[in-house]
Amino acid sequence: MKWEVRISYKKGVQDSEGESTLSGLKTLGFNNVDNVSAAKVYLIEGNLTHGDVEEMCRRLLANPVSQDYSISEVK
Amino acid sequence: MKWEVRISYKKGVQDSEGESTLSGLKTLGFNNVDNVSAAKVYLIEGNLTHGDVEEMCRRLLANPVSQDYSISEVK
Amino acid sequence: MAYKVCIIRAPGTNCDRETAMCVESQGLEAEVVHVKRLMEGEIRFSDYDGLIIPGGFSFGDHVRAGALLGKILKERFGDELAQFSSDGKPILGICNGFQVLVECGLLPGNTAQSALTTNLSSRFECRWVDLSVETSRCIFTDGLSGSIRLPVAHGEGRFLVTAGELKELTNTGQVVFKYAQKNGGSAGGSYPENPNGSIDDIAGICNKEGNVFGLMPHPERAFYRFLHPRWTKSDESESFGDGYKIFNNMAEYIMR
Amino acid sequence: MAGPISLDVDDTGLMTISRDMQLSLSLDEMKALKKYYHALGRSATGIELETFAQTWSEHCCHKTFRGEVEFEGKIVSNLLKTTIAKVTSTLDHEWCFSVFEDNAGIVDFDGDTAIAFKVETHNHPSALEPFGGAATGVGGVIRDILGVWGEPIANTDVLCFGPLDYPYEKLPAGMKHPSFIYKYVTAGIGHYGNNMGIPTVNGAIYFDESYVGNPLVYCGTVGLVKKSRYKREIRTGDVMILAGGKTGRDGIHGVTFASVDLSTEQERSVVQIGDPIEEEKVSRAVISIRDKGLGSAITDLGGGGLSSAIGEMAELGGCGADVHLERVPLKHPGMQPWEIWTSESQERMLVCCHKKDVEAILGVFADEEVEAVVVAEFTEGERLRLMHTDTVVGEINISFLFGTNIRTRRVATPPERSFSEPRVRSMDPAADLLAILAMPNVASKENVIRTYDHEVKAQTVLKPLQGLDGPGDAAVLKPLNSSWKGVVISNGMNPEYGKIDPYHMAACAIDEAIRNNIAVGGRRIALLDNFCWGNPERPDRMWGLVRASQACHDVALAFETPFISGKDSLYNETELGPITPTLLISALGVMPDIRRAVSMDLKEEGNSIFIVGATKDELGGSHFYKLKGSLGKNVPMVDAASAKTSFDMLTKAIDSGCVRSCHDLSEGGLAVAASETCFAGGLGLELDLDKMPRKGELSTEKLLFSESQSRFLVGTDDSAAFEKAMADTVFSEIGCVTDDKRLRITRKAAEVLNIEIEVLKRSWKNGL
Ligand SMILES: Nc1ncnc2c1ncn2[C@@H]1O[C@H](COP(=O)(O)OP(=O)(O)O)[C@@H](O)[C@H]1O
Ligand SMILES: [Mg+2]
Repeated sequence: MKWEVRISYKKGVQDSEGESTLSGLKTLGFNNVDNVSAAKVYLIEGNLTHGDVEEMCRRLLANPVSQDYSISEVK
Repeated sequence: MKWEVRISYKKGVQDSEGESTLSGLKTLGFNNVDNVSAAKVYLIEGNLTHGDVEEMCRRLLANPVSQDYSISEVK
Repeated sequence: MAYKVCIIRAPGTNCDRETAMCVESQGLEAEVVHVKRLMEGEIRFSDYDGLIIPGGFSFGDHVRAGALLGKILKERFGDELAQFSSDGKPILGICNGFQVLVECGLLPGNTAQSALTTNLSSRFECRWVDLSVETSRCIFTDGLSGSIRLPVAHGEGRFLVTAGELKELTNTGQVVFKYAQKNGGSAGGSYPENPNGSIDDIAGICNKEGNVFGLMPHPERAFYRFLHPRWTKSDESESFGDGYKIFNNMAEYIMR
Repeated sequence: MAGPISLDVDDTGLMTISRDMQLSLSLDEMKALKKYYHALGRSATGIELETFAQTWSEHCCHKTFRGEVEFEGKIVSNLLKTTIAKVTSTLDHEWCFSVFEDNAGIVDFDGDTAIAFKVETHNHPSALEPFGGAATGVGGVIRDILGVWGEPIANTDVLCFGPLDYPYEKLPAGMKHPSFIYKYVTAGIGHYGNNMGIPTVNGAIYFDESYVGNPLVYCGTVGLVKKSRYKREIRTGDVMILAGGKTGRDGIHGVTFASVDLSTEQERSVVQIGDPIEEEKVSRAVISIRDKGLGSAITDLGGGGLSSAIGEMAELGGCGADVHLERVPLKHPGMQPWEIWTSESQERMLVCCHKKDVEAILGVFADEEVEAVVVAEFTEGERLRLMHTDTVVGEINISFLFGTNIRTRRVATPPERSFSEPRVRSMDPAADLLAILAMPNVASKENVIRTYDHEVKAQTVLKPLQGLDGPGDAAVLKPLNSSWKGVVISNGMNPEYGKIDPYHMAACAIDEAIRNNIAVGGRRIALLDNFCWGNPERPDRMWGLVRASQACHDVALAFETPFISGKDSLYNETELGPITPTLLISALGVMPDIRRAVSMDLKEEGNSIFIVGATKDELGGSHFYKLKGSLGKNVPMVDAASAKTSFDMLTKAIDSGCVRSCHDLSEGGLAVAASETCFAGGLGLELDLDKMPRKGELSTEKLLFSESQSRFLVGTDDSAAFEKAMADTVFSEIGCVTDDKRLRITRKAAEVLNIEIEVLKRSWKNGL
């Protein structure tokens, strides 16, 4: 099975990476960009249940104070 | 409009982040994981065409020599 | 018998040598220990009188800075470390070590949680900062007051806690250092005085008991005055720098 | 690649083989191979031809520098030997421990300890994959230091880019924009150095249109060598251990690629990202093996991979070698023997040892979680035998491989150009100064410098930014806990002057590197040369190369500063043309006591300000002329004999303790240097141009902006002592430090400029 885990900044935590990408794009003349947010994705393969992946997020992949995570299966 | 850009290393280019996440998960006892790969996602909002986002990838976000990128619209 | 301090390293840890040197200059014995040796059961934390997690990029800082080493310590050695700490033995986490202490839950301690995330500038920052010494119960900053200057060098040093816990940390005297203006006044979140955007300008915190201390700045890089960026202005090249006292306190605390 | 390849073909056939296999071998070289195989009475194998291609490549054997050149009606033979290395042999300093031989140059430090220094370039990879190219550039040169049993203690990096505002429309298809390259190159350098815990203490960033599409990425590393542990004693029966990252298809054909013009088609597998954590582990293991006295020799795996490293080790030992390619740990299953043999995968080292030490060495690598295997054994004779699971896939005679010297013959003719001095005046010196401070080559590089850790290891006594945030002339390290002795690192580079004359460019680069070192208190200086040039098969490029090499000889000899190592990267050309000839000179000095180190920031109000050295009408290639849109003709020239005297005197003055601040005059001349000392010190200056020592009548703008060499701006709290120390050299007191935070310059009692430091500083800080 293949799972996709997406880690993003928690609401309320400033997404500095997204912001600096936004300003980088503006410098290059892309004036129509209004907002950029950044996230990290892990593709995890193995004989794993949704619960296993959930546990990985809780135990390693996400920090609950700064990050949100979402899990989806990749078919 | 809202676009999602996903950037990952091309096949054959070392993904140390994926590799060390894999070994980290194993150390924590997740023995059923076979493979992890890491990617970066940008969510880009604005009055932008697919072509605009394509150009952003080429000019700033990705290096086609070492990275693959995919663009999709988020509805 | 000499008192022994364990300096833990993992692949990518890179400030262990200079940190060990500071410890040894205080008459303690420093042993740099690969975390693998702990995992293989070759040695135990209880063999030591103090513990330091030095700076660097443990496991490449993949996933999050300090996360992997933090989780290994938490899941494999949680009880041992809790014991170590409740025995009152000192634990110091510098930069990456602070990140590790936060990830493994030794800081802020109890059930509170915090995070160190990407700098607001979104890049690595190597610079000297002014720090105000807050009244705290930290055993490492005994005798320090007013403001001091130490260097930071990190990409993920933005300290975060919930508003409720922030109040709690402040009330219990767990905030040890805050980024400050040159004159000692509050940095008020302004860059570059606050180099990473930490909440409430927090640069270092300790646990409730004061024996576990984590900070983003590097005291070992300010051990001697000749490492200060303006040492050539005054003739004090041979004296100690602002980082000295932290190691000195650790030693005195251990040997007391 | 399978099957034997017959070289029994005509010249066209030979060249077809060279081209099809991407060997980059010339007809003469192919003919030599034909003869060799004819005598053996057999065909070549693919892996053998690959080995010849690697070993005889421009990158590995420096064909151009070791070949012959027709120059001014004479034949110059072996430029390296007759110019650069000749300085070293003529001077014959006893403190040169190992020069031009090993992976890095090594000089004595304190009797027991020596310092190794090497600078490399990684230009082509950085053009394609700026982050990975720069990162692996850093990783590669660190391995050069490990490859002399050195413990890396500091990095330097010098970077050249196209203008950041280069129009996108002008960019050829597929070429990356300078701002993209700039962003990711600087990120890659920071990433690798920071992760490895090696401070980046010195560098430079330079912009010129000729670097569009062909950036220059110079990476240098300094390391500590324990003399008694510096071992290169191979004997038959010893084995070679390959340690570090796995071997993959990365960078195959990287070496031969370096000799081919850069074009977008060649992207394939040169791209690597690098893994600093792997190298950090390897580095710890190597140092531990050294300290335990276990290895008998060591080298890194760089260009050419195993094929270069094993061959070189065998040649060094005067023996042969049996190589077992199937033992190499692979990233990609199914790699061909020739791919394993020539792969340039990063983070690998080759350690040689006596058989009895194998277990202990493998144990050290295992402790650091580094994969290591015995890949080869040294044998009697001179046969290099390549095996893959018991099948012999190649066999080469080592003396033929290394002894064959097919000299290239190149032609050097001067380009036809003429230069003239512009008639430009400065109507508003303050405005011109503000504009020059904002020019990208002069502007503050703080935004980049602070993304590099320059203090890890807690040895950086003088940092890249000095005082508040001024640009330091040189970095000073205190590498030994038990000693006050310091290592001083600086560099000099001036591509703009080379547009007028490469000879004087080289002379100025040497002067600049040395004077930067002297400015902080460095002495007993050793140099590294790093040439980045266009295609040497073009006579005009070759002419510049000869001229620059000649200057290296003349000027370094006069300064009594030997070259200890260096490198060349040629063929830096794209469809936009060649890069402007670029020579980086890196200087390594020592100082007996870092407590005497002098930083460039003004220290206190009332200090007297002296200028050392004469100012001349030398604005050719200056920033002032550039600002006014011209190049000019009067390029700065070095009077090495008198410069040497005044440098020696300045060192004496510094040792006497009367020098409070010292800054060299370079780009932008006096006006810029003075401004920078104010920025760094947070103080002001009052200067009188009438008091400047000069040659001939000079207009105000020339006094302000001339880039004459060998000059310093010195602040002292004891003028008498300073004057006494400087004795008969050219110098004079031109003003003093003030606390009103203004730069005030007068001439003939009239104000030339009077401007707030903050205003100047803003311009300087926002230039990039
Ligand atoms: N242009 C040059 N100037 C001075 N020394 C050089 C130059 N090119 C090569 N060398 C010397 O030749 C030796 C081998 O260099 P090089 O081929 O660069 O080794 P490596 O493959 O380890 O980088 C080094 O010691 C180096 O100092
Ligand atoms: Mg080498």
